[in-house]
Amino acid sequence: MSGLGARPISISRVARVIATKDLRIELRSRVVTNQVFPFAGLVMVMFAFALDNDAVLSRVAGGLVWLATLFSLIILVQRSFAVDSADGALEAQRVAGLDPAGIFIGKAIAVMAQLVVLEMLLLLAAVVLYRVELHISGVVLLVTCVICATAGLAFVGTLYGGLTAGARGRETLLPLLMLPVVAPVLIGATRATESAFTSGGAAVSDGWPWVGVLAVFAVVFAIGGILSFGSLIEE
Amino acid sequence: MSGLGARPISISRVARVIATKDLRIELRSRVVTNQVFPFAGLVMVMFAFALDNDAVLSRVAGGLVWLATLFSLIILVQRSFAVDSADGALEAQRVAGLDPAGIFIGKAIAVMAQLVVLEMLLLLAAVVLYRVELHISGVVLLVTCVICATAGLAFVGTLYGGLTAGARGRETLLPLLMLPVVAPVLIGATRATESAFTSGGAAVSDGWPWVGVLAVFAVVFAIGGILSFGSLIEE
Amino acid sequence: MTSASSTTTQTFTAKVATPTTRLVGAMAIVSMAWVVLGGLFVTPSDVNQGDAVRIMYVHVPTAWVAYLAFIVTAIASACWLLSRKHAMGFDRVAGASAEVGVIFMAMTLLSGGLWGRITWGTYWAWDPRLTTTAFLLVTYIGYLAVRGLGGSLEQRARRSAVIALLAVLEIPLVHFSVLMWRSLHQRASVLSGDGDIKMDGSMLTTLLVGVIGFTCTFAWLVMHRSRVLAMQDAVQSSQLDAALQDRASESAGLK
Amino acid sequence: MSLVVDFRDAVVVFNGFPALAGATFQVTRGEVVLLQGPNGAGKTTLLRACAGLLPVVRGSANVLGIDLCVDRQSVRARVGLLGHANGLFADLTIRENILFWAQVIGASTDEVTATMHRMGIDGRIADEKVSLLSAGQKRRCALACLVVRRAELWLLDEPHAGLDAKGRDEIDAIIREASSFGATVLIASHELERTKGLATRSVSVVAGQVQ
Amino acid sequence: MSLVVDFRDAVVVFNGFPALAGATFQVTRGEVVLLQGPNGAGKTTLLRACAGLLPVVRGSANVLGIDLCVDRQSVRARVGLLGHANGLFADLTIRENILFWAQVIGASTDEVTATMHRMGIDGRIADEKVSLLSAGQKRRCALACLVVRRAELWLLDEPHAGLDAKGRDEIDAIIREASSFGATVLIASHELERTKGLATRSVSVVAGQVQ
Ligand code: HEM
Ligand SMILES: Nc1ncnc2c1ncn2[C@@H]1O[C@H](COP(=O)(O)OP(=O)(O)OP(=O)(O)O)[C@@H](O)[C@H]1O
Ligand SMILES: Nc1ncnc2c1ncn2[C@@H]1O[C@H](COP(=O)(O)OP(=O)(O)OP(=O)(O)O)[C@@H](O)[C@H]1O
Ligand SMILES: [Mg+2]
Ligand SMILES: [Mg+2]
Repeated sequence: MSGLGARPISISRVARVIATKDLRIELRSRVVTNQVFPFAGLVMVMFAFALDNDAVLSRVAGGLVWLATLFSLIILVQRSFAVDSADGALEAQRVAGLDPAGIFIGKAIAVMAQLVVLEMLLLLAAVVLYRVELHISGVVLLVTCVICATAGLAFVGTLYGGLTAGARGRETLLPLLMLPVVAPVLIGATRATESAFTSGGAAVSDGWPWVGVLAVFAVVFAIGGILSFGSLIEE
Repeated sequence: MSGLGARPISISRVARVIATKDLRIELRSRVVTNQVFPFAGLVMVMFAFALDNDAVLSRVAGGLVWLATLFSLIILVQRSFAVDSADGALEAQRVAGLDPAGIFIGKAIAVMAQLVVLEMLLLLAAVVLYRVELHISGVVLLVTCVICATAGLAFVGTLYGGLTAGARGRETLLPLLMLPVVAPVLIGATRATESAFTSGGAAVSDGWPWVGVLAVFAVVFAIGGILSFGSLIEE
Repeated sequence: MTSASSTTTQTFTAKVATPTTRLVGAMAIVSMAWVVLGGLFVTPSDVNQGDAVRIMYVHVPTAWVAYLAFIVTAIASACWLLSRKHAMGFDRVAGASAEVGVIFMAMTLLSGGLWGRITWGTYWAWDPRLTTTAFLLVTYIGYLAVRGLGGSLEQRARRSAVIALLAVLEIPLVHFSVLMWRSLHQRASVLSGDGDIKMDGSMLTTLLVGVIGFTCTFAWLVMHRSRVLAMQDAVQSSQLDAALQDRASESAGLK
Repeated sequence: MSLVVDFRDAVVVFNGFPALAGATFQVTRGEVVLLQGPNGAGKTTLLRACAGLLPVVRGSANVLGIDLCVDRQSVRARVGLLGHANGLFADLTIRENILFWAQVIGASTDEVTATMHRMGIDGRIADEKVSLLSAGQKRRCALACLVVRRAELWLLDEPHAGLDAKGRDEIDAIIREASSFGATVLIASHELERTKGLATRSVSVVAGQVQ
Repeated sequence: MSLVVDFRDAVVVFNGFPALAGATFQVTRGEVVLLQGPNGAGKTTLLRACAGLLPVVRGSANVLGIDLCVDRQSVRARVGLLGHANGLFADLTIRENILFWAQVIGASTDEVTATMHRMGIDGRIADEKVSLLSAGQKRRCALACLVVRRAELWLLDEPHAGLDAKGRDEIDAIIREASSFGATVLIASHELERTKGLATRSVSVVAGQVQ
């Protein structure tokens, strides 16, 4: 030991270390690849099964992709915080004085990385399973939409995940709190995706305003999270 | 202390004590009433959003009710076992030599009780939100269907919940294992409910064979669980 | 330690190929060759489907052999549970058979998808047969995941045996799904139960040879795979010997 | 002299690591045996194996006359294990937790009340949710759950951890009493000064072997 | 003489129950103070309040010159808390856990290696997932995470629990060393014999008050 005292810790360093840690835990446990991905796939199949109507299906393919993403988001976020709060590690992070904004960004980045992979697979599944067609201008729209929507979802998820983490029995509060808030993302992303898929006669250009909404949403919750995450994870 | 040794413990006593304990924990924590119920409601609303079409909605109302039930079942079961395995209490039950069949029945009864309440609310919501019509012969069918389906779901959920409880990272295996297995329930209950709702021109009498399928399913998994639960919850 | 492990290796290299596996392998090769020739050149093309019908010679046998594989898994699991000594051989056969079954079921889906693209104009439809087939596949992927959960060999065997016995109940669901719902998919035309087969003679022969060929392939794969699994278990046990010695020397060092 | 625990070259493996590496270990009825040894030596593993929770893959293991290699179930109703974890239902109160075990076992409510008084967890905290208690209070509750079970073989993993001076005295008294009623007690502990006086015999566990 | 901890009539409430009921308590720089007292007295609550984790609703509380009634954040980077829970990531290895804290703080990899060696958690278990370790090994890992943080105020809640004889000696050495470097140490413990020699002073916590 050579002297005492805290060295200054930058937000970006905290974010990087936290994101690395979360992603490493996921890679180690393979929960997402082995279990959440198949779950999302199953959700898609279940919908199709329950709805049981081809014409309806291809019209709502976009909506189903994002609905499945949403359910998976809940699991992803719960897992992201369960990993921390299991043995008091979230508390350890708080007491270590890590900048909450850094924790927020780090965890959101980790969630985002996992979500993007998931969405890619789901969209692929939709194209194959629900028979949608995709043109090059649609792909550009789709990619932008996925990026904005994912960022928004990850920020909202991390924000509410932090709020509901830690205390017993709060986990199930997460969907209740989160689902209404992400409703705009669901709608926006669905409409944008439908435009990209040109389902129901929508034009690709119709999708861009929705992407704008998604971007605004993501920015709002990024800022909100950075400012308020500290107070949310306090007891 | 007056003498040592185990007194004989009957299965029904174990089942009763376990069911009481689980229901008491639920009543205490109010997780189900406050959070799973609204969640299920939200799922219904979300569907309406994603589908966005009145005619389609009332036709698929039955499917949506059971889909929402299914997702809630996953949460219910996860919670039912999380409560036990948090501090090694499931292990304590194993080491105390409680009859696994008793544990299985007890936990399944507790899940059943919660599910029935949930389904009543969802069906009510469907009647109100999706504007379906219901006649007296339909009500009889519906009640029988709910009872059989609920028993089947609770048994399957408890069976696979026990398998995936305890070890870290296994929780997310639950949906993967359970959803394909409960697919017949989803189909059967959906068809029976649609007959009860007489949606898409179905006759009420068409529903009864499906109820038979549901009953067989419940019996199979009740027996399977009673025989095998002990080996499933072993490490 | 090294001498012990080298002897185990020898014992197992000697066991890798036996006359039985060689025979089954040869039968598989011959009958598969017959199917390729018969399927591509001998049999006529269909009135409605044209040459697409040739996919059948892969599609139908893989589906039936996948069923067979899952049934074998269930039987082996039951044998494990019932056998007094809990012989691990049963468990290994169950595992190997499920692995091969999953591969075959995936081939059914794949070939069905391609066939559907040609005849129905789509890779996939929400048809009961197709959906239940997908569920069956997922169920057995779950079964394999359960096998991978860890724990002792005995625990692995016990847990997966229960799952296998429950999972096999889905097969009738897949088989009868075409009768239970309105369906795009072909109704049972060979295994229809009324004994009335509506198919050209050479087509039927080729199909049956296909079934034999895929069955032999299945048997060959399962035999080898369960031997590999046995070797894995043996390696594990010899690794345990080494680990035990390590710990013993650790304890001697601390004494 | 009847052997309650009889392990011979018993091996317990976790993912290929032999946490118990050929342990040979006998305990006769009524003994109070202290297991000592460094961290990671295998004390907890030994206790859990005795409770039938872990498969013994080599060697032989007999507990209360039952061969654990054949049947790990039937021994369980006769042993009581206090592990590192308390095994309590966090959402139930102290009273409800103890009553749960009492009901399962068929013990009377009086017995529950008496045990709670004895462990000093009556009064205000008796009806407090366990998740809200202090570490020592939780440990006391876990002990009370064990006491009402009246096992023949007690397996205590660091029973003193977290308890205050009075609690420590109480647990010593409980162990003495159990042993005087004919129960056998195994204690894994690092607090040798305290446990030495209590135990009739002490063995050390080192690197998965009992010496 | 600078006061590191200065509580005056501090009250901490959980759901209406005053776990700290007007505690008055001062500690000067470099002291090693032992907190003793019965279960549920409020020792853990006091330590957690010092770490800025709990709101002090009445009285005044100053730690390292910062008024906790005003700002509970900025004190945290300067204190290190070892609670009843270990605060480890169960899916990461020992090495990764310690590296996490080292990276966050900017400590070097050498320091991590040295600390791991010192705590006896190098070798085989260094790259083992924490969830697979024994209770004492986990505790050692938690201590190592604390050591690399080099806090000014150390708050140790039953640090000896679960550690074997060698581990106990090591932790005593660590505490002495920390104090010799100018750190202040508060230890809550029930193992009075062991801690008495270590502490410069001992106070008792009873029913939420410090005596
Ligand atoms: C992804 C799509 C498909 C899947 C998953 C699928 C699945 C299956 C399965 C599981 C069986 C075995 C049924 C049993 O005997 O129980 C089967 C049989 C069969 N399939 Fe498909 N199938 C697909 C597409 C198709 C298509 C497009 C056709 C032809 C137009 C077709 C024609 C047949 C025929 C003729 C049989 C034999 C039925 C009998 O004789 O019993 N399948 N399929
Ligand atoms: N589930 C597991 N998977 C892999 N290794 C394990 C598992 N459980 C225990 N071990 C290993 O087995 C060894 C013995 O563990 P055990 O918990 O029995 O030690 P212990 O003597 O109780 O130690 P302590 O005094 O620290 O409690 C340890 O090295 C530990 O890492
Ligand atoms: N979250 C909480 N909600 C309600 N009461 C609490 C909470 N946390 C602690 N208490 C109560 O506050 C009191 C003091 O608890 P604390 O954990 O500080 O005790 P302690 O001195 O550390 O005891 P131990 O020696 O058992 O660890 C206890 O009576 C406990 O029941
Ligand atoms: Mg231990
Ligand atoms: Mg405490």
